[in-house]
Amino acid sequence: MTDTAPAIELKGISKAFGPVQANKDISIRVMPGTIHGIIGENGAGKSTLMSILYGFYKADRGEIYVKGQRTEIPDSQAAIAAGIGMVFQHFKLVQNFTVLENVILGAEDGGLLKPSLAKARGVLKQLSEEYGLSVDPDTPVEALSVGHQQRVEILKALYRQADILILDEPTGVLTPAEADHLFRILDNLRAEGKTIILITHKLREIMDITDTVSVMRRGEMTATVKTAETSPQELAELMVGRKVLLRVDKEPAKPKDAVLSVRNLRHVDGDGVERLRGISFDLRAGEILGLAGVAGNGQSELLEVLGGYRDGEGEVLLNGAPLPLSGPGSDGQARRTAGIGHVPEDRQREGLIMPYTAWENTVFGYHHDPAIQRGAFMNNAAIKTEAAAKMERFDVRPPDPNLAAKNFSGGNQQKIVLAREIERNPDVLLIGQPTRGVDIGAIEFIHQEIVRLRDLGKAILLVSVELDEIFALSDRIAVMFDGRIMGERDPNETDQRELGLLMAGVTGDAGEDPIKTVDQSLDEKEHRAAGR
Amino acid sequence: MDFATLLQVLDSTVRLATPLLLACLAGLFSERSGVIDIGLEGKMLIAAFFSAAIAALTGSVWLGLLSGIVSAMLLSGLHGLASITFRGNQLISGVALNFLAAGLTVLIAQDWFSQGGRTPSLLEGGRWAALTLPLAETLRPVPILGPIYYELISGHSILVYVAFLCVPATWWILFRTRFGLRLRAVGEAPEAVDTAGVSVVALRYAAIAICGLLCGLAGSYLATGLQAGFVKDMTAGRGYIALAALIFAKWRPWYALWACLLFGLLQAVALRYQNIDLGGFTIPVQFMDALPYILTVVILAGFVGRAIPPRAGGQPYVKER
Amino acid sequence: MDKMPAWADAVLVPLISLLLAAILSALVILAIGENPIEAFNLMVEGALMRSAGWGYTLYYATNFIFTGLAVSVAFHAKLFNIGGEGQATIGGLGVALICLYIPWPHWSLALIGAALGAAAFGALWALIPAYLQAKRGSHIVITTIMFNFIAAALLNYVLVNLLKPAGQMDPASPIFPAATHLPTFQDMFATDAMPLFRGSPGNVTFFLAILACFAVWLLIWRTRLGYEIRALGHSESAARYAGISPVRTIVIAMLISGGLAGLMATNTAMGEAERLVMNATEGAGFIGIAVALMGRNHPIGVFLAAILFGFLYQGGAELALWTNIPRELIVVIQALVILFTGALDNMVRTPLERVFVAMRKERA
Amino acid sequence: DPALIYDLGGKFDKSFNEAAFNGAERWAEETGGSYRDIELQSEAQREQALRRFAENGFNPIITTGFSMSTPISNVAGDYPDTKFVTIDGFVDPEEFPNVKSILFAEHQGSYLVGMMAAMASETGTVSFVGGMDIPLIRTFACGYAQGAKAVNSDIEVIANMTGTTPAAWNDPVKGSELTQAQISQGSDVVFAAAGGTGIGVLQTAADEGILSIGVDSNQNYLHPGQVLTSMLKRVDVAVYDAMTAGEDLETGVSTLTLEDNGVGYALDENNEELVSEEMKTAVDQAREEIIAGNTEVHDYREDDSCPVLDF
Ligand SMILES: Nc1ncnc2c1ncn2[C@@H]1O[C@H](COP(=O)(O)OP(=O)(O)OP(=O)(O)O)[C@@H](O)[C@H]1O
Ligand SMILES: Nc1ncnc2c1ncn2[C@@H]1O[C@H](COP(=O)(O)OP(=O)(O)OP(=O)(O)O)[C@@H](O)[C@H]1O
Ligand SMILES: [Mg+2]
Ligand SMILES: [Mg+2]
Repeated sequence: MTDTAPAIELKGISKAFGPVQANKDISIRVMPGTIHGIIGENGAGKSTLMSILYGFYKADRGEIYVKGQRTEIPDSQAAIAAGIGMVFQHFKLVQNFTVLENVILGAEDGGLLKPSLAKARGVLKQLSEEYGLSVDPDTPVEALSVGHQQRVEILKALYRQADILILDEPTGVLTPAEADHLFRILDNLRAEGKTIILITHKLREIMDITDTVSVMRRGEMTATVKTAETSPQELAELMVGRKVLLRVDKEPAKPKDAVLSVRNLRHVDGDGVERLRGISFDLRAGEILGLAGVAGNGQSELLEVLGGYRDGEGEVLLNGAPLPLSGPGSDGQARRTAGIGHVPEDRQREGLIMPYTAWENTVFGYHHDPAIQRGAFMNNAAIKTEAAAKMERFDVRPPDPNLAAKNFSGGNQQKIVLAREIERNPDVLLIGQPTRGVDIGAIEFIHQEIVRLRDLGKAILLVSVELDEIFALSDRIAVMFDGRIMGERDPNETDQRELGLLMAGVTGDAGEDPIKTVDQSLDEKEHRAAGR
Repeated sequence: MDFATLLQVLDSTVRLATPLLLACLAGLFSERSGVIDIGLEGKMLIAAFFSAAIAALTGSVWLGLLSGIVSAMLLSGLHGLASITFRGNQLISGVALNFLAAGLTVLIAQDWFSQGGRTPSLLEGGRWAALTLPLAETLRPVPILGPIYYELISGHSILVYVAFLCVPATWWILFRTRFGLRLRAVGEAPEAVDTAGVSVVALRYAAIAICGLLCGLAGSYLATGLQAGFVKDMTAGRGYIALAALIFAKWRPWYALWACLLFGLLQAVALRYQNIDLGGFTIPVQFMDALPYILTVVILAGFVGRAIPPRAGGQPYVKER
Repeated sequence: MDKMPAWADAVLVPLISLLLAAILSALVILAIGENPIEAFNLMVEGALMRSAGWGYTLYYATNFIFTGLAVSVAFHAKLFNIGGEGQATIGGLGVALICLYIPWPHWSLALIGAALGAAAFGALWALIPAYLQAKRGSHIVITTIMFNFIAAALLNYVLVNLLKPAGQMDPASPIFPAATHLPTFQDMFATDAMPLFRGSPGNVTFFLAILACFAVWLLIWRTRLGYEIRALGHSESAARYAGISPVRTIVIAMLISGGLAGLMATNTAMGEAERLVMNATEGAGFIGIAVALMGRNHPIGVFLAAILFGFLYQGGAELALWTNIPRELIVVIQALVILFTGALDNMVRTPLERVFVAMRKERA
Repeated sequence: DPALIYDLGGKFDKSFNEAAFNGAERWAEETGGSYRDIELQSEAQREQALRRFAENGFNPIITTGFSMSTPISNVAGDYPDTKFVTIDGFVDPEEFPNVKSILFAEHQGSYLVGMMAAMASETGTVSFVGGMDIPLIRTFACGYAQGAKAVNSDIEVIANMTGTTPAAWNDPVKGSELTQAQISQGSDVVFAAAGGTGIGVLQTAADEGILSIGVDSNQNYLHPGQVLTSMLKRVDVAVYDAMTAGEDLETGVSTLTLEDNGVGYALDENNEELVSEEMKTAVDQAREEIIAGNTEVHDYREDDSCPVLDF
């Protein structure tokens, strides 16, 4: 088998987005009938590389060989013709089209739709039997769950008879059970002789399913190894470029009274979907409560309702006093005045105004503070001085308050947000994804700051998709599923497996088949969504 | 109102709705592809001018039509250049094109004809003649239906029939053909179209070309069908009313027909009656003039069913920041 | 890193765009068989070489400053207000009512009163589109266009049926009382020895416009409200996170924008015509878009761009007077300026950015 | 040199402004003199044009349209050596001795064509399309109705106005629609006193096979054999006379009537088939009677009312 040509070979691919060099001189070979993993930190350039292979972006330099043939891939059309299919990190579906319409889009046979639709209906039926990829062909995509939308993406690729399938972080939005299902499908596909490139952040997945794995760091390919011959530790080191120690040194918590009491909190989003379905918990001074859960199960909404970003119903008491959850006095500024700080999950979309300078951003949300006003105007000089000091303390680089936020790297942007929220000494700090896309050095610093705030007797509510981070920081862990808290665990008395089941909505009754339960609860969720 | 008057009003409704309908369908193609077009007015205007001017110079209404279409498509191309190729702001581009058309038509008219920004009046041959449909005369004496057929349905210029036929044609193209599927997709999720191996740019240019074509028909009808020549600013806000009708119609062809007929009716009534007396209460003509605009605002406000525009409308398709 | 230094963005890009628009305009003039250089000389002669020319140029510029500021304040909140026309129209109604029905003792008080009235009426006219955008997501571009037409119809009704004095032919209000007549530049600066600004409509509202520029600058870059408006314009999600109410901010920004557009009527109705006529705005609301785009939404930029357009307007009027070039040439030039500085911005910007990125790489 | 300023309708409106243009051309041809003219496009231009012409020594400055009277009264005082003429406008001669206001007895001319309309009508219904709804246009309508009723007291006269703003002078689409409506109400002769809007009226009348009556200029040639006649308002004569008088122009207010051929009806090869001998005799006789003062034609402007027509 050694003399077969690689299914994919990339040689010297480079790509720059303006001043950002996303890919630098990357070469890679993937043999047919294998699953090849690609890992790397956020922003390492994985998606960019695959998008180039799929013709979505055009490389500045470099060559692509498909099945041994030099192939020009100027657009996705060429990639499809070469037998490449891709499931993007952010799905590329037409939301108000049916599954069928999405599948045939671009792959119609002839000018009229009718024959294409009929043919596709047959093919879909067959594919779903073959691979266990069942979806109703006539449902509009917007009524499908994320997991099912992903199936549509895979079906799209298979319908186009792709034998090389690229999946960009397919499990980021899936429960562990759904992910298992996906991996079974991938196994099947591999058995059929298809070639799969799998991008993921999760070392476990790499170890479980791939044959070979490549590691990317800062736009460069740092290594390609056989999975069987490596270990998670080694991969992690390759990824970040030095020894990793994801352990936070902290004293056991000394929690005091409940600062924030949440009772039966509900939230219905703009589409009429109930995102929070009666959340109750207490958050005590001097503790970190970690909220685990698969993305999309209400953790974000919970933070946002508490932070005043969204309206809610129910009861929330801060130091015994009720907080308005809608109407006047329920916005982010009122919360900050009341003593609730909020580090949002997405610093670029929410935490910062990207074109604003760093100093302007250091008062963002606090700009009504009387201390920074001079008469009718804002006291810009004072804000600037203060900002410089904060940036100094949080080691923001470069420490230039006049630089626009967009010109800082991700880690430093996060430090600006943290500096703003932590330096205010809030009674309660809501933190979402504190270290997403932040490098190891900064992660350590940020974790220390969070723990330091806890030790000052502040109450902290932490949301993170990284279970490791939840384990490392939390004094208590609550797991959310479908808008409810499924249970609460002591981090020292639980493990990732147990949390994983909770995250999938399984409460742990021995008799049930966890996977089936997941599918059921998902179906239920979907029906509700479709019914609105 | 007696039957004859009613027929007259409806007849004039048909005439007045025709340019609206053509422009509205033009906008439908463009906006369904994700390109917002507030430049319908300008395209109609320039088409009106060139169809009248060329018809006046050559004496052929067909050559006039052709040049009207070409000119509207050129403006469309400019809009495409700005909003598709250079990913500029589509609204600003539309505003600019409206001004461009308003200025250029008068400038050229003055240069060619020196008649203060109008074209000479068109003679026979330079204008669309009214078509008498088969059996119109024969059926005329039949009570009720006869006059309806004779007065209302027969006796319009060919562009009127073309406009009305465009409605089912548009529906069919949009919902029954591959091109239609892709067109609707590109207005909703251009990245889905792109990754499916179809060119977003080509699709949008195609949509815009159709938009130009239909605006060309609309303009030609205004200057050489409804009127006998071009006068300055003769579109008189019809492009905006068409846009309003498009919103009213929720971007759908059949609804567009009804919306345009409604607005045509409003115009017909406002034209015919200065102030409408409703027994002690008079509706001033200015209110009738403003009614299409008021209705549009009401629709937009979502009080009468919500209009959800194509999701990618107005946004240039940018892959690389 | 930014792709381009700030000065290039603020000065170089609009300048090149303007140059392109000018070249195309020259071609248009050539195409209609006239000499662009002569035309340009005539425009400069008529608009800038005589004090009365300046009086007209600044009169037009005053209008454009107001509408340009109006568009730019809305732009800062990422709202595209093309309703300046309607807001100014209704602003005129405010001016007329206040001048006609309140017995003012002195023009200065009348000006203050009329300015408040104009701003209030203009703001009111922006309120519904603003509210609908904020609360119900109705596209403000479409609603403001619609409101332009509705304003025209409303003014038509009011002038014809309510304000027009019996026996008068044109649909216009009565002449405002003498006490409300504003001093023109001629009244202010001309002496017997130096008859400056003779007969030109430039008047004291020009200084009001300058004041408005300064006020807008303070508002946008020195106040909390401005901070919030800009924040909302850059990112609605971030604004909401920070507790900035999008509804409130959109409505306030549009009220200010409409108010500024309305203020224009003090210049046209009170300063020039001394009565309210139909269509006194004459497209100034739309020119505000070009002015704001060219001026990069900064009051100084708006001021300069407004002067430029004032020059174009006055120069264009002179052209129409002494040559066979119709005044519509100005409409064409205006269209080209909007096209190049607004819609085709990237055509100029992208190559420039590449040049700057390449230069930076070289230096590094 | 003299200067001529046309109103917003534009030089080639085939009607009012074009009559002025024709007068000026005739003067230029006959005397070899030259004049400067401008078509206004905006309100603010009115005063500006007056001033720029005055500053540059043009004299007299002749303007068409009532809208120019206000600007003239703003400007005239500043240029006492320049003579201004406002055609259709009125400026107080006491206050501004350098202004000449020229008015016309439109009701008289309209009376004559109203008679012709009634005689030509077979349906017993005739109609009128006015431009902007102002007293001046009502004067046309009222004179027309009086003439028609004088011939046939049972005749139905329908009168519609195009609009209430200056846009009404230039809206052929609306003119056309109004005509269609009038035809459906039985009218078979339509008189258009509507500037550019009238083009649409005459066009539609020709298309639908009814007779029309033009206004201001002789518009018979627009649709030969289908325009019954035109109500002439000799703006051309007014302009010609003013230009001929030049700087020595006598100022004050003058009204041009039937008597001095300031108004009248048009007869040429384009309509000779349509105007019968009998018609001509009757109309010419009525003309004599009016001049002689035996027939009184009511002028709407006198008391803002019309004895035979409701608006
Ligand atoms: N369309 C784009 N325009 C400009 N810059 C981009 C674009 N897409 C990605 N980048 C930049 O290119 C770099 C690599 O991004 P890429 O999405 O390939 O990373 P990734 O490895 O897939 O990260 P993640 O794990 O977060 O998905 C980042 O710095 C990113 O900001
Ligand atoms: N979208 C962008 N626009 C402009 N400049 C950018 C953009 N993204 C990144 N940069 C620039 O590229 C540099 C590297 O950014 P990037 O986010 O990749 O940093 P990083 O090396 O991942 O650092 P960190 O670990 O702190 O996130 C930054 O300093 C920033 O100036
Ligand atoms: Mg990625
Ligand atoms: Mg980074």
